[in-house]
Amino acid sequence: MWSFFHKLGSPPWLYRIAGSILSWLLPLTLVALAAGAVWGLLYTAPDFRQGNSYRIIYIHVPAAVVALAGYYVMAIAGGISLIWKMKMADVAMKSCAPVGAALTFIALVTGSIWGKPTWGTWWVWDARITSMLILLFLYLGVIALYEAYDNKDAAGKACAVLSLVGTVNIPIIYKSVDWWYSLHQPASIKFTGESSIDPSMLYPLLLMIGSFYALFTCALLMNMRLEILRREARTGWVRKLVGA
Amino acid sequence: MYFDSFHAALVMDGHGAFVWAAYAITAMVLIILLLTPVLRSRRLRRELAGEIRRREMTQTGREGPHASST
Amino acid sequence: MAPGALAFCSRILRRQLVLALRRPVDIGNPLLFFAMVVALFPLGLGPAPAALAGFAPGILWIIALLANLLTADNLFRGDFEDGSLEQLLLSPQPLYLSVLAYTLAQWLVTGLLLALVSPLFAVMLGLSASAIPVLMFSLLLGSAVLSLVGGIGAALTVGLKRGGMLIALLILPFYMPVLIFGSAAVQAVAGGMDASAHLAILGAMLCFAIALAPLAIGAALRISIDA
Amino acid sequence: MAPGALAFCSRILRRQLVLALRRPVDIGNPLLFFAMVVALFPLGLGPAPAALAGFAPGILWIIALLANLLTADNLFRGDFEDGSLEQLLLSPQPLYLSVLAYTLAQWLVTGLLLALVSPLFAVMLGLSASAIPVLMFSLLLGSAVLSLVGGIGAALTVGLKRGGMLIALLILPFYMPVLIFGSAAVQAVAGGMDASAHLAILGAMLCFAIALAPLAIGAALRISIDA
Amino acid sequence: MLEAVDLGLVRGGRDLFQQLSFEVGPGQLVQIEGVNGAGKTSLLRILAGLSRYGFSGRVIRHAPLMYLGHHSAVKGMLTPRENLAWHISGEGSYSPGEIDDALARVGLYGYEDVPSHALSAGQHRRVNLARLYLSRAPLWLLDEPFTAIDKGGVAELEALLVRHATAGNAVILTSHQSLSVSYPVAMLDLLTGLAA
Amino acid sequence: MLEAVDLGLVRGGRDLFQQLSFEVGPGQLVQIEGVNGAGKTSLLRILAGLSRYGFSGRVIRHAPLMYLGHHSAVKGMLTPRENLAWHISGEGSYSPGEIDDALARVGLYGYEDVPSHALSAGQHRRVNLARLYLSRAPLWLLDEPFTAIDKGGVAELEALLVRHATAGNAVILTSHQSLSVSYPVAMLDLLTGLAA
Ligand code: HEM
Ligand SMILES: Nc1ncnc2c1ncn2[C@@H]1O[C@H](COP(=O)(O)OP(=O)(O)OP(=O)(O)O)[C@@H](O)[C@H]1O
Ligand SMILES: Nc1ncnc2c1ncn2[C@@H]1O[C@H](COP(=O)(O)OP(=O)(O)OP(=O)(O)O)[C@@H](O)[C@H]1O
Ligand SMILES: [Mg+2]
Ligand SMILES: [Mg+2]
Repeated sequence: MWSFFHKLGSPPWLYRIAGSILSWLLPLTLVALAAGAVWGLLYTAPDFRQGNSYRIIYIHVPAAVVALAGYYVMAIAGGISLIWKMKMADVAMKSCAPVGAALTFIALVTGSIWGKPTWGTWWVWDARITSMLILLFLYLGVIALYEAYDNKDAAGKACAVLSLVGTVNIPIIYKSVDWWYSLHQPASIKFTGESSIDPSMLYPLLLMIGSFYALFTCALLMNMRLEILRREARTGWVRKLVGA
Repeated sequence: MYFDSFHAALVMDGHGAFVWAAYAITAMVLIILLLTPVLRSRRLRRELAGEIRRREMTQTGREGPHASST
Repeated sequence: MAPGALAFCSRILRRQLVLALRRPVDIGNPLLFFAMVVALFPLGLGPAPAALAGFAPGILWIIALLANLLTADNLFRGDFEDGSLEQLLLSPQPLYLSVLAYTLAQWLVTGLLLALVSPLFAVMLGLSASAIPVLMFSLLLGSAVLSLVGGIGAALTVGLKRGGMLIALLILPFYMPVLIFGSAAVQAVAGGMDASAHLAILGAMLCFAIALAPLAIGAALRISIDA
Repeated sequence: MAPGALAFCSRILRRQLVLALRRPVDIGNPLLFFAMVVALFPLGLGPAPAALAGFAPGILWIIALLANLLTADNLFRGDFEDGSLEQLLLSPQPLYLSVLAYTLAQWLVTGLLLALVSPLFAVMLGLSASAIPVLMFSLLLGSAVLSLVGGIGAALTVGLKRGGMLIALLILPFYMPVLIFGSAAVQAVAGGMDASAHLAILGAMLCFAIALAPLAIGAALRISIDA
Repeated sequence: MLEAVDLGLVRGGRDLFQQLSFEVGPGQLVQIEGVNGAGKTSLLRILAGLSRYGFSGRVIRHAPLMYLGHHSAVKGMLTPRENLAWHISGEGSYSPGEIDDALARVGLYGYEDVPSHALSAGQHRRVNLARLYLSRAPLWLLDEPFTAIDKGGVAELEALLVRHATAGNAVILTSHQSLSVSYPVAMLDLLTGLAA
Repeated sequence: MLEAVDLGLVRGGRDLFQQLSFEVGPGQLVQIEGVNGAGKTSLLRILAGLSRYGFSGRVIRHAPLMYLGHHSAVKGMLTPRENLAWHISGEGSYSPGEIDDALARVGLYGYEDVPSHALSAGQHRRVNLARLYLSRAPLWLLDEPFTAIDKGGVAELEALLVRHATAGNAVILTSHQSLSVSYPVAMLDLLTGLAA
């Protein structure tokens, strides 16, 4: 166990192992995504209330779910990097941000597109939507902070502080946005979520959620490999790798 | 397949534009997401290789007064 | 030999206040600023009195938040640029308390001041009189949280050549819960309900922020000084 | 021997833009900032769609104004502190044009950018689609005036050790007419009326500002450099 | 190149100098002397035309000048190459090759593309001094140009100043170090005026 | 007072120094040597504990230290008296008389109440140097303390450093000028280490 942690802290080992995981996980993910999308788009019956527009659910919900989970991955990695001074945790944290931001963006855009046919408007200041928007801000804040530092060592530490502060705040943010919404006049529009979902719709949804998790992992690993290369550019093993 | 024709699948009873746009945007974002690290690491590798080659070549060339310690 | 930590903090506090308010007229500047920004809203949103009164809590809270945003970047920047921050980090005094003194000084000339004059602006915007004590109290509590959170952003960005906008990006998401509870508290009272739950939450946030924010600020300063 | 004044201006412009947007991500910062401040208003004022839609012109205009306020102080401060401003004043190039280039650069990354993305925010706040072109156009014209006026304030206060709040006090009164006409133009269209009179006034203000503000800025800079 | 007639300066209620008159002609290398706070920087800024506060008298400039002050005018966000290109852009057009050359001459070869805030104090100053290699102004006003520069750099800079003066131009500088050049240096004392 | 073991520093991809070990004991006056960009400032900041970036090795500090860097930490808005009082407030309690005394010693008598931004460059630095007269820290780390100081000021400062070392304390400083003191100055070369 301990030696595993030790290895995790070793850039060349991590670089290699990430590469070998990607070599099978990435193709598998892409196939699963394509299958899930075709299944959801063409082979399921439409929702009796929303008609065909509900097919957006197969990307909207997975993106939203994984984007949320991603923040916790990022914050935990940040915490590890600050507390145990593990540089590779820092790399993982940094690499989470663009992936999480992209998924959050997808959730927002697809939700917004979905809103037009169902609610008749592109945007409402609903609690969940608003907190999703704040989540996007948090991700982008981490990216902006990281990019602003020239010294990437310091950048990693600074982002770790930020994401750790974020973990404390994320529950507060979610709770407060929820509260905020229930305090005000509801916008007379509700998520359709409650309706128990038909198994024929559920299975492709589950497949898509799984694929999005796998996709998150793949993108994370790819970004980590890039970041490792960048940070270790002057070490012997990278020189050998590049020179060869 | 649920739809009768390709055209029906495209229109989706009037919701086609929304659904297809959502999927298209998602696909685009995902492609960018997966492609950027690949492209960037390729560029980085090229730059590093170039730097190593340059260093080997300019070992004898003009050197800044302070670069001598490397 | 070295003076007590509290004596040191009180010196920091005094120095920061002297720097902010060197001349007597300077005390008026933040007040005047608030008055002008308060005036912006009717100008921009249109002067319909009923609508304005309903939105007064939100408007005043947004102004408090913006005042904090405008001043947060300066919290450590001057000291970073002229080397005072290095001296602070090298001094044998506990950083936790020093940092608390910095944010306290900033709060005194933004949050506290705004809270004290807020009744005037509330009346100008037509807020009902019964809501004014809660408005003041919520501003007192909430703006202190804003100052502490703003301090984290300031410490994270102080070593960067560009500041300004970046700090806003970092801290605005964290300001949002404070804004929500602060304005909700006032709206609750204005609507005849009880605001104690909101105020309790703001108080809890403040305790939390006092306990944790100085730690984060200290860590961030040490990172920034070495960037 | 010396390059043409226009070539020199284009170099100033390029340098200022490089300084603002050194890295590609930097372009996103102002956009993100606008988005966050837009989100503050529903959070503070409440999410009721009808009320928000009514306030949308005012909110967007207030944001444009605040973005300008936040950045105005930095227009010359960095150059003053590191000595670049002295060099600018000593250079044989016409100060009028150089100063215009500085404000143009600032406008490009605040006003122009905000005007370009304002439709998105307008949709989020529920503004009617018919008002969006006028919103954009009024922001384009008006924010240029704001930048020029803000430049005067920046030039006047750049030599002073305290900046921030003082500049806000100096320029906010001049911002107010712009805010009034700008938001009134959008409100007029949203209410089904004609906005061309408002826009004409904004245009006149802009011509006026372009003609006079650089002169004032230049004079103020010469004073500040000797303070 | 430059004539100063009856200069007087009062700062913070203190008379710094009175009735100071002198003339700087081609080929002259003038060093302003004085203890800290004597008014050297103030005088240079007056000669450059940057300052008039508390000042009486007349300065007549017959030639374009270049002034390098305490502040280096080097932007940390920009690279030395960008900084230098910007500095001289008001004066003339230079090719990228000329700019890199000037940087190499001040010992910044290999640092052309490093952001300037990552340079050492002396390197930072050297970015600024690189302007001297490109400048076409006949009159140079330099305020403590040797600050933070190492011994080798000081010697090179002194040689450059002598070359400039020899070519029929003029230099007025302040420094707390004595120049070690084999060229006549005129000392300007703020109280007694110019002495050869 | 201070031990440095196996220090190494990489900055911007350049090896500045490697395996630098030395020890500074009581009574030592150490001058760090090197061209611009050699890494003197970086070393001092590492010794002070301010910087770790790119650094490997170990620094053991046996005594409280005082660090004066490039930046003067003097606020233009405050007077020299206020600035000095603030600077030393972390270290001990001093009476107003002691503070004015220290200012007088650095030649700022009569300037105690002028806002510091109205001081000349050298006077500005002197406010900072006044700390040395009050400091109780045995180890001083000074980065180019002679910058902008006139000749008389340099001589006084040198005398102060010698007094400090003679009293059994230690000084590590960087400077591009050679010290002219009748006290053994150990030279620290970043590449070859300490030489007496
Ligand atoms: C910009 C707009 C939107 C955003 C940001 C958004 C965001 C979210 C989030 C964060 C989730 C939660 C996933 C979870 O709880 O684990 C979610 C789930 C869901 N959303 Fe959206 N959404 C948006 C618009 C819409 C629209 C317009 C609809 C349909 C009319 C919709 C339908 C759903 C459904 C059915 C679920 C899953 C069921 C549930 O957990 O309640 N969303 N969305
Ligand atoms: N943040 C940084 N990033 C990258 N390189 C840096 C950074 N800071 C300093 N350097 C480099 O480290 C080297 C040493 O800098 P340092 O300031 O220690 O030099 P120095 O010996 O004090 O020089 P000087 O005599 O000019 O003051 C320089 O070459 C500089 O370019
Ligand atoms: N803005 C000001 N207001 C009042 N007094 C000033 C101002 N600026 C400078 N002084 C005073 O003018 C005097 C001369 O300053 P100046 O900077 O010209 O000195 P200097 O000869 O360059 O000194 P140094 O050798 O320290 O650089 C100083 O005594 C200073 O206190
Ligand atoms: Mg001077
Ligand atoms: Mg140095």
